[in-house]
Amino acid sequence: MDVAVEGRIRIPYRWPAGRAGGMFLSLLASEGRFVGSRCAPCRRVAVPPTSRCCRCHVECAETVPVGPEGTIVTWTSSPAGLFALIRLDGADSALLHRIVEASEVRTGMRVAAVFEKERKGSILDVAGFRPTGGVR
Amino acid sequence: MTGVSILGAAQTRHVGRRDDANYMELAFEVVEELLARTGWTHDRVGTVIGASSDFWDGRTISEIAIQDAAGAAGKSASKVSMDGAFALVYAAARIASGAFQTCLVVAHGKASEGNPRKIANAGFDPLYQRPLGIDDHAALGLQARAFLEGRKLSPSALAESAAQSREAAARNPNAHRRETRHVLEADPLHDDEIAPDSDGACAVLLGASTFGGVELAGFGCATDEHALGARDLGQAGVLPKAAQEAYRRAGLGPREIDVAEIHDASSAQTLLWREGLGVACPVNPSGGAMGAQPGFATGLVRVLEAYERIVRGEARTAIAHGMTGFVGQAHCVWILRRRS
Amino acid sequence: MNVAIIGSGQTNHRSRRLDVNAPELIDEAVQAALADARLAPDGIDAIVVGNMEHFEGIHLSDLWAGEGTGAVGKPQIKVATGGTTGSSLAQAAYYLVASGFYRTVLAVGWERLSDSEGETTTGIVTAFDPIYERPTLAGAVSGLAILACQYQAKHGTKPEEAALVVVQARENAAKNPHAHLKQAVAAADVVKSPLLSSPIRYLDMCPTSDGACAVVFTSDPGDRRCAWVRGVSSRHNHTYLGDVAEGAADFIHTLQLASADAYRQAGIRDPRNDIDVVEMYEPCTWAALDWAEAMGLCGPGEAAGLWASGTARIDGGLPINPSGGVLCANPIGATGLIRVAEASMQVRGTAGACQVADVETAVATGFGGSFWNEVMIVGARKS
Amino acid sequence: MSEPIAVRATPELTFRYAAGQYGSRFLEGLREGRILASRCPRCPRTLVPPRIACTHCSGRMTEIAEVSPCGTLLAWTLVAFPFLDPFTGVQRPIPYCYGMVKFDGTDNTFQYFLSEKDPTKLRVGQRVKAAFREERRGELADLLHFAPAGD
Repeated sequence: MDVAVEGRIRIPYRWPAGRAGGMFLSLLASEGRFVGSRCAPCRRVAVPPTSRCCRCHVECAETVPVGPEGTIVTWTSSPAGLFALIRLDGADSALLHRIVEASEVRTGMRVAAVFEKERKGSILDVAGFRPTGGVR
Repeated sequence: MTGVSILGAAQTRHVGRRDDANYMELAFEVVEELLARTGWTHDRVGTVIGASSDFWDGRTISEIAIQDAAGAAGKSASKVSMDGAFALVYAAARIASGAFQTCLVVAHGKASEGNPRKIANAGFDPLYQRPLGIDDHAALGLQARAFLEGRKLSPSALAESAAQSREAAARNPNAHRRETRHVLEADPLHDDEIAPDSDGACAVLLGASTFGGVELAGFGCATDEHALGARDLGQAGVLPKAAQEAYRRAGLGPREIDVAEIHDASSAQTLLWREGLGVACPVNPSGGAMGAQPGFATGLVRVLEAYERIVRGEARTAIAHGMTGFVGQAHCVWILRRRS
Repeated sequence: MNVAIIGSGQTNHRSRRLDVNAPELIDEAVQAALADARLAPDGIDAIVVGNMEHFEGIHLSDLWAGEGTGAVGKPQIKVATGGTTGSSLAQAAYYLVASGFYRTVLAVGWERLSDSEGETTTGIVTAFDPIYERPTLAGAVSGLAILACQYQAKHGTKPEEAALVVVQARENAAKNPHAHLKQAVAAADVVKSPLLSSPIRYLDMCPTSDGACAVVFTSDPGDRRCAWVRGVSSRHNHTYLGDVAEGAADFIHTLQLASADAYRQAGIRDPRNDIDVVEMYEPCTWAALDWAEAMGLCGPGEAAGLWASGTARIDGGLPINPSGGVLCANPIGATGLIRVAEASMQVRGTAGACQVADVETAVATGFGGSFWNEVMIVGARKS
Repeated sequence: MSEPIAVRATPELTFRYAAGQYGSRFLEGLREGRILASRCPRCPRTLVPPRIACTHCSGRMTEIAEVSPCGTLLAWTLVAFPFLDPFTGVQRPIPYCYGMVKFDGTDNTFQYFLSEKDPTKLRVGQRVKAAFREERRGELADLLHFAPAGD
């Protein structure tokens, strides 16, 4: 007979958001707005911001406001949820989030962030993105 | 040229659940078969490299489980915590450095012991993506849609590609047999267009080229940004870069490759990675990862399949591809060549 | 061997670095290593990176780390072997360069043990068999306690003698800007500190730290001040702890075997005299005693004398852990690489206040997994 | 200043660890109150718990044999510090004592709880015997501990 033993790994974790992430999440919580980081050499705006450009490996000194609206780049509906990659206005990279309050989803759809009333400095301070009716 | 060859290889049959074997037994199965096939013995194997995932195994330092099975106790050994194709780079380097004549590479994966979607969730950006509940299937869905729409293809392209993989896997006695349904799993991907969660292991014996065997002509690796959204998921990302390095090292071009074995976690990836490698040859006659996906052994199984095709005389040159990261954030490309 | 270390960088290791995320922490060490090696990021051809995923609870941490390691667009291989992760990274970087596959390879090890809020033992328990060993094991602490129990039974060494290892480590750490624990302790403090797992007490054991380390290996050092790799060895061990303990028929003293192999490569015949400084991976005081003997630095049962006599001091006859060692800083995935970095700094003459005079040959060790060990020897001369 | 922003999570990963062919036999043996070992007739080696790979030759261990529940204590420790048990997510009860015991007729040691909680009363070479619980279910906990043996 094949015996199996039930086991578990349960450990509490705390992951600091760091310099760039701390700024991003605190602005999300306190002002309900999004920012990205711009790399001076490649001009690319990354959202969420990074302290160092992943491509050029130089420090990102410039913070730029982005969003709060954006365009759906691609999306999926799966047992885990309805997700989309959203290019916020002014950003070069796309932000992953959930799509809410939508009867249908299409690539190119314009969406806007739906903020939670009580925010505490988490990506979940945004309940999701809802379609605004526009298409790009 | 790497100066290193494959002297032998073995894999398990890949299945959905191996309740009858723990990790030591799974690894033992392939090592015992490899030694029996090649006539090599543990005392002639110089060094051992494992490839396994501490998260999928539910075990920190997951290679501890296979030390005795791989004959690693008392030897110089190490572990690559990535797909086995990357472990092969380290193994080949140990031989090419002149420090060792032979290296046994053992990769294993058992999806059945844990909860694959929950474990996959732990592999996404912990600050911004993991809290949303994303998993590997959803990420593959995002990628498949970006791929289809970027090329103005209809979803039937995914179904056709999956059907081809299924036919090939049906001819492969080691492929994972499973019930699939053509129902949407991660739109636009259907259940049967996503690679299975499999249990299995693979072992490859490398040796200095003076031992003969099938030549490891070249390899290339490249890493991409981790975050979903950092790049256009519908494009092959850094795969062409890894492939170029492999072609350069091998002194071969994509048109000179006879067969390719690629790590495709979805039927969109079968098409996308083929494009990224730039090959026009038959792809995944084994069924590929779409036929069996035993964790970090998946890419090493691709190497084994490429190797066996050359040994059987069905190909003179072959590409084997492995990846780490569910949408291909790190790629490793190997080129194998029959000795003239 | 034609591989040299041309630079290294470390964070200032602390119990908690809540101001940075993992990539930013790694970045501090990587930038320091690049500056030390006088290299721009494009001077790195490949990266080896490592940490232990369950300590932070982050799977595929190598990919997340990319922002800090500079891996994007480059080959990056993740090596993770438990406590030895850092020494395994050094070895992987060495082989990748020695093979001719890459000219210059950056090894990056890191850990943020504060991410699990000090519950490192919980993660380490999961390294061992889920059915037979996890119910009894209390991580590295109790695993090493078994070794300490046997050492004590064999040699009759007293706790206050073993305590001298950490007394000296703290003295050295006070001179090292990167060290985590620098407060002086006396042997009397050690033997009165809370019992963790007999005979190991709180001050006998290494801390849990947040930190990162990066080391540059190359086959083309140019005119840079470098430490040449002279010996590389590793010996692994069995799957079950019951086979690893002394008294089992197939007991392997992995450090003894790995040191002997590395000494042979480096031409070391008399380790006590041919080695100028040792950076040993000593996770607890008792282990340092057993391992000094395994490395042939003294005879059986004589190790406590190395510390009692002052031989192991920075200005002694055979300095051991002038950096303060693992007892004073332990960001696990970096810890073994820090030993290699410190050994190379001793050879390159860049160890500051911890510098030992006239170092020709330095030995770094790594300990981890099911009691396996790794050794790297670096020297001022190529051969 | 307040603590910098961080994401907190307590992922709970559940696993069904296979005992394997040899381990399943061992756990079945415990149910019957027996200690089973695997044997490699070539080396020769007799090892507890039974497993497929011999620690000496790495070859297949081909026999399963019952060994004596009596053995010799080679090392021990009293665990006295608090830590979270990964299986439960809460602190493991302390203090407890475990040791490495060489069962008579075997070639390795087995790690398990000791009934004696005072380490000063333990010595290397001490004789001990495995005690089983009354109602056994084919799991490791069927083994209560090693208790001092008179012989």
